[in-house]
Amino acid sequence: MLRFIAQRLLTAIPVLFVVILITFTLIRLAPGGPFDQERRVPQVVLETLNKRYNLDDPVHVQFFNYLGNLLKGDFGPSFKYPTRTVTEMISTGLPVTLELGFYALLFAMCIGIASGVVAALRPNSLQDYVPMSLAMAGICLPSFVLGPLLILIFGIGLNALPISGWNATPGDKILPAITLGAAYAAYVARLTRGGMLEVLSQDYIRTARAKGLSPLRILTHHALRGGLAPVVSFAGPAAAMLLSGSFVVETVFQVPGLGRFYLQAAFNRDYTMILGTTIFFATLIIIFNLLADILLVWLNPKLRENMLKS
Amino acid sequence: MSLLNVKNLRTSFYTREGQTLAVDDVSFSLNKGEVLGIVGESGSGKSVACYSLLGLVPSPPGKIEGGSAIFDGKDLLKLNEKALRAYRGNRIAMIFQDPMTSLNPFMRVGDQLIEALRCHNKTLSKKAAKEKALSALEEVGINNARERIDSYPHEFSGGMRQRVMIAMALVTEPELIIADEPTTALDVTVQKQILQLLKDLQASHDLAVIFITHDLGVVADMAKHILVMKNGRVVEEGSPADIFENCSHPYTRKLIAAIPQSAKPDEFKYDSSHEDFVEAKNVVTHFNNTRGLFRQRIVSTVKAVDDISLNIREGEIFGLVGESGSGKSTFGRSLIRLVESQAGDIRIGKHRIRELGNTSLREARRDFQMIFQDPYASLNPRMTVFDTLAEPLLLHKLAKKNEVLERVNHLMDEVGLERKHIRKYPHEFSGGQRQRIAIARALAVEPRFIVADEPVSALDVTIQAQILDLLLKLAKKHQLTMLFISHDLSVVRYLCDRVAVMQHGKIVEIEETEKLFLSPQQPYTQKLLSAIPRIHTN
Amino acid sequence: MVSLLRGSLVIRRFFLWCFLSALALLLSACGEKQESNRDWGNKNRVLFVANGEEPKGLDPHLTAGDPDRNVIVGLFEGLTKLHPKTLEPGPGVAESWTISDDGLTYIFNIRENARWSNGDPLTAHDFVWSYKRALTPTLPNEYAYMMFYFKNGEAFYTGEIDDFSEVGVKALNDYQLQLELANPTSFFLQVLDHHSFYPVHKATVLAGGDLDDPSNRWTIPETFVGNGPFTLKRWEINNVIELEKNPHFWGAEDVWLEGIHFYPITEYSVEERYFRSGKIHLTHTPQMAIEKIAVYREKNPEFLRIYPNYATYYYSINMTQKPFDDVRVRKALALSIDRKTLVEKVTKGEEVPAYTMVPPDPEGYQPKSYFSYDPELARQLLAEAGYPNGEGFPVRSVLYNTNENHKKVALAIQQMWKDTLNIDIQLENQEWKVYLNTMLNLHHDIGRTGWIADYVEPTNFFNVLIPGGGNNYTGWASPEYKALLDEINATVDIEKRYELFEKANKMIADVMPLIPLYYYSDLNLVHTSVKGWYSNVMHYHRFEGVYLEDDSE
Amino acid sequence: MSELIQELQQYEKGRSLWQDAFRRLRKNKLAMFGMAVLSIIVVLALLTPWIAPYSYEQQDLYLGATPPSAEHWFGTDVFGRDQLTRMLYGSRISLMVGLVATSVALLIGVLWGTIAGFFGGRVDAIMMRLVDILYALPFAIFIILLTVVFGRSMLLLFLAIGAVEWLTMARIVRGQVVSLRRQEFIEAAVAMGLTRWQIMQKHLIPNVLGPIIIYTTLTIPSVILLESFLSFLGLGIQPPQSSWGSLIKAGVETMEEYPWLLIYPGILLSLTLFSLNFLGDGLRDALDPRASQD
Repeated sequence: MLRFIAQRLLTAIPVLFVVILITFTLIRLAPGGPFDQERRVPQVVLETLNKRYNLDDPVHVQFFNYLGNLLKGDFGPSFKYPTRTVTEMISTGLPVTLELGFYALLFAMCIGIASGVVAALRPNSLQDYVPMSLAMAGICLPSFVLGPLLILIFGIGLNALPISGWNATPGDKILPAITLGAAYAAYVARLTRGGMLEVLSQDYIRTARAKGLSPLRILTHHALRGGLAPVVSFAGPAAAMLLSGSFVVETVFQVPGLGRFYLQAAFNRDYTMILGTTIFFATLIIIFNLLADILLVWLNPKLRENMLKS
Repeated sequence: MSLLNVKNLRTSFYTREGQTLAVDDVSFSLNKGEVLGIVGESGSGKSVACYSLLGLVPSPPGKIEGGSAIFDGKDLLKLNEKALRAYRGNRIAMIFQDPMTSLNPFMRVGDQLIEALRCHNKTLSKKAAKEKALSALEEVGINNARERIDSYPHEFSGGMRQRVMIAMALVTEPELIIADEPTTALDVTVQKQILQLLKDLQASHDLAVIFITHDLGVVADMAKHILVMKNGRVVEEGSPADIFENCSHPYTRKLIAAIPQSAKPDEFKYDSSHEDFVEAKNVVTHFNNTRGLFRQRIVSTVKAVDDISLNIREGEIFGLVGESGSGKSTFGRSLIRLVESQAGDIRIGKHRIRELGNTSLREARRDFQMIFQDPYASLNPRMTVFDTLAEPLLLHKLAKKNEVLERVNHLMDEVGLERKHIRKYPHEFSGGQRQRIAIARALAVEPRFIVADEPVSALDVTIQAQILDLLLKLAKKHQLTMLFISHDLSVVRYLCDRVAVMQHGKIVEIEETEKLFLSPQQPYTQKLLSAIPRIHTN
Repeated sequence: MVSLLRGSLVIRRFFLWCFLSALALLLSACGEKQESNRDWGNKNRVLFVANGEEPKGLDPHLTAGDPDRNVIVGLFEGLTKLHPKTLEPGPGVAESWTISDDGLTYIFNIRENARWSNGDPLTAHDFVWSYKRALTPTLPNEYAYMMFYFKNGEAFYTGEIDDFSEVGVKALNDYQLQLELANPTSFFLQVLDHHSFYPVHKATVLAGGDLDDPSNRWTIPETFVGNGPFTLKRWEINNVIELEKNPHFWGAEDVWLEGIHFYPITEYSVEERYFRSGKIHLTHTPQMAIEKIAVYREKNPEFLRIYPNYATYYYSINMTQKPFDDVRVRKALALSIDRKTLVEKVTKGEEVPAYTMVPPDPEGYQPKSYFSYDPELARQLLAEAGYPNGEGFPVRSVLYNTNENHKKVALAIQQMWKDTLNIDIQLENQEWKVYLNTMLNLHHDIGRTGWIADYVEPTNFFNVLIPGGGNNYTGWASPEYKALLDEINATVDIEKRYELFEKANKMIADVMPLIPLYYYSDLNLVHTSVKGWYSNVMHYHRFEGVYLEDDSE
Repeated sequence: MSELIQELQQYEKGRSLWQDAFRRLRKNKLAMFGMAVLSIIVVLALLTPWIAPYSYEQQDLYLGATPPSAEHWFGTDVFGRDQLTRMLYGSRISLMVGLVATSVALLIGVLWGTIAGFFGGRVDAIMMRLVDILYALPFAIFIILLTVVFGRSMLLLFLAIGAVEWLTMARIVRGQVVSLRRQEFIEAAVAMGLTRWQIMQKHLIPNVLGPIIIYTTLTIPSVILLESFLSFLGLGIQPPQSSWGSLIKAGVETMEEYPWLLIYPGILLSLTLFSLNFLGDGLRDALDPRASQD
């Protein structure tokens, strides 16, 4: 098992390297530098800044310097917010994004699995169509529509939930999590329905019924485990997408998360910050895919055994 | 007073195409401690009839139309779902065909047993339930049950798994067990053990058993009373002796006749003076488990085919027999390079198979073809029969565009399919018809050599006989050389000129068929032969 | 397949239960009514402000943006301090001052009770050191040129001299600071309230890093030392900046607020929702969501504060290429825009139609308009330029950076040009940095630009068009104009200056390198509980005079 | 003689997979409903220049935003432009973006996934690592760079969206192909002597059509919305042109003041999405000859 994990992590190194290389090249090619702003910065000041941050070195030198620093764990200072280091900014943004992502995923899983199961129990009935249509609506409503809509209804209309902020007032995490999770809930619902329909037609469900088990027990002890396999394998990429795609929600709800940093950094041409966040997101994607795979293996005793053997 | 008395049971299925009566007016009764055999081919309604009793027929589309099933004074068909649950697995237990899929792969076997116990006896403590489960497992012959109770189904071999399944049925001490094809998916030697086990248990627990099977040979030994079903109806019933000796219904006769028991008919015997057409020398095929970023490291190796040499003469049907996992299929695939072998030398006709380049291999492929086991999986579900058969013709330029239809029709005639089905999709055919399509596809390129990998093992016995006859005829007509891979010894005996027995990737024995069957030399061969269920007609 | 588990009431009940409990959880969370920020702030003397973008930094010598300045004015104080209403310079750290007759030497008397927020006394030497730092060539201070007002300031910056004592900044004693200027500068006292003239605490800065290190971390809350009415308590990036009252501030007794919270909110719609739900007292960004203006005007006019801003919105024409090298074309474009309709129907924020680059100063210079909306003349000019009825006019585009308001203006103007001149001008939006790059390299045809003054002085605007200047996106390089600007800089006499201003104004109108569209409005939502907050043309707001009074009952 | 004629007729009648699928599709009411709605939208989009009641760009600043009325069925936007007309013109662009960009994604994704899945081993490992890398790259920067290097064009828009969306498609297809390639009919095709290319084309891809179609129907709407984000980065359509994405985005900003500016484009997009979904489910079933049996 450990070996499998180590192997996968080892695989990640060349992937990360290429990601860094391409990102580094991309941002240097993109027009506009980190210090361009509306009111033109005097040439002298610009030169001073370039010198200060070694941006006047040849690009390949910069690249290897960056890699060297990276190996020492130094992501460099942010160019846009010079008093902050990239490490510092990521360490403030990442936990927030992770927390938001966790709640969103939780929401997506709860609602998605519940409605998927309900739909699968009686396919092609009203009990199927209603939750599935709602799921489609979830995909329909992009977060930049759903977010403001929820704010207007629950935040301002009913004055029931905080409209934004993070950790400032109790309950201020509910709306962002729902907004972020909605689209994924829809996917989860569809996947659950598909997975459950497949499992429910398996022989061992028939065995369970022949044993005289109650439908609820069959569902919870026999069907869910296998039926959720597609959901689990979706969860890894979904978690990654959720995190890197959270910037819309973070902007609408003023959540100080990494997604916002990431997009701002791209717009500000904050070179070190773009690289830093990209590396983090790439790592997260790799880790979540790995976690999903491990979970998938762990849920399936046969695969688990194979894994443990090697 | 009988334990179970079924009267005029009728069950039908409602589909888009309309209503079909799957069980049509079936009646039977069963006393305590008695074994009832229900024999029939797929679609005969034998399983549906039994599932109907316990409300296990999926509904919709299934519906029980009428009849009664009095079990211990209560009509099962009138009970609601909740009341019925108290019978299921408690007083009436079931054993299913495929222990691989019928046990929950995600649950420890112990838990599956305990669950069965505790859902009918809520007061039973976990510990007590575990003890009961343990003794049940021991009773069905699972060694060190105490250790194995925490294993998952996949950690057991096929036979052991079926023992677990039986233990699960027994653990609640039911009065009636319904066994639905409990040995069909098993190797012949294992089948023998399981049958023996069932027999012993039935006797020791004084169980009533309904034994559903397609194999007359299997029930002959066990049942006191046999029903023969066809198209939802009982066509004949009686004691085994009645059935085998004085059967009246033509279908029963057909069933009995279909069991291959004889040697290969003389007219199809090959001419032993022919040259070797296929030569395999020291063939070795390994499967590597690879790892690493680019899968460059080999972690472990499975020797599926371990140094096998054999020759097949022109026009010969050569049988390759072995139990599952013996490597017989891999050898067949290695011969025609569907699987790459690591060493050895293979010659088919003029082709030195292992030395061919990609393009020349593709061209050479028209000289050797394969027929697969599963007629459901071996046909592309999205291609019509015409497309399936036309593809090889066009590929190897054996027909011009305007001749294709004629050629395809001709192939259809040859394998005994009606021409009007030419535009149908595989799923619209029965298993036997599909296997005919697969045979036609193999024949389309007019090959000299065919590898037939268990081509009849998924088919009903009467269909099986038809396909075997078809293969014999076609082989003769087209001067085909054939490697016939099978686990079923009686089929091999009927079809093959010579037989090789394989075990663990090696050949145990090669001999002329009749000689091998009459005087097997190796102990393994002897064991195999003795396990074949036979119809004893006292 | 079919439903094997049909008819199971239990399962349906189970999931119904799940849904209900989730709903209950949601409602229970709703049930607890929270006290709004605003109510809490009114009670606890804390002001909540929406502040646009996340400030780049809080070092007064290293920032340029509005959001940065908004916070910095709370943390620091200059020698002088502008009046919150009239913007007249008044005493700040300096209690009083004397100006020599030639207008070149200023002597400031610094308050003896002036303190840093750590209790250290604030002396004239601190100012000398701070100005030296601001002028250090290796410090990337964008406003270093502000120090060029000092005698030898420019020479020190460019390295011609390296002895700072030769620069016209001298501490006569602990509490007297003498500043000598290169030229007499009428608005110098006003300039001194610009953040680049704020003092910084030497020991703290040096403890944080090198004097010229832009990544110097002395502005983090743990170490921050300032001299303003407030000091830095918390700074969570992209979340909040919290100031708390500075007890060592010389005027602390008169500071009512105990704290200020700045929220970085970039979206106008988010900002407005914050205001509506009581999370903030006021929006500190100069703009707001356009369609909300009418709503507030109708329903809550008491919250809406609109005031002219000393800033201009204009289109820069790239004169280096055809057909814009022809002044008649440029004039035709300028004359065919109906600015009244534009501000009334598109920008909707009581902006004032602009016909000059320099906005009128209510207290000072009033520029003359040399043209007006005249479609007839515009068509005639275009015809003279060789494009009668727009025929043959090449495809050109208006470039703007991605922004809803810029887009709206461009759309309306595009239509006006189409209607009046029958020419098709394309629209092109670019992402911010790409846009800057395009404009800088003069790769645009017509580019959206705006200029907001650093201080109320027309030269602020005239300087934009300096030949080859970094903010001149027109390609216009007129030596006469340069000469005129030099003359203005050398002139002290107000009347004379006004005359020269007008000359420059006319020169711009004649050449028309840019098309003035409107003078910005300062649009703020300010809750009625906020008192002592005044609108002014500079969007300059200090916090020491602000107090909160809940008059909602 | 009559037998021969019958045969010939049969041959002419020829049942290709697609013809069959269409025949089955026609029996699926929901799918046909979806198809009808989509057809109407497409036809309206195509006919827009002739049927649009107003010009999509002509402003009436003094009219401004007005709620739906007899003259303007869906109201007008803040520039006084007819919302219905803008929605119709928007359909042209959005549908084109949705279809073309999705096709690009489909083409690359299906090929990539099929090749990776079918060849397996090292090829698979390398190809999928490449997908991982592309997943991780900063998308915004990538788009900005594209616009700068190649200028602004519709073609680029399609490529940009396609370049992102194909990644997921490739993963899905690969997963399917990996499980398919162990099936006996693929082995049979090999045994017959088909080249790998022929196997992929004739045997693999038709059998992964189901998941591909489902994913495609989900991709089209998200692509339509993605367009509005890309126009933020300077890629995509320019005002005064409209697209559904830009209409919805503008509608969100004024949804309290002028709700009709959000509601109607929202309904149109949802309608399209639902129709696509019904059609997709229907097509999946129709393309699976087995599905029509039960």
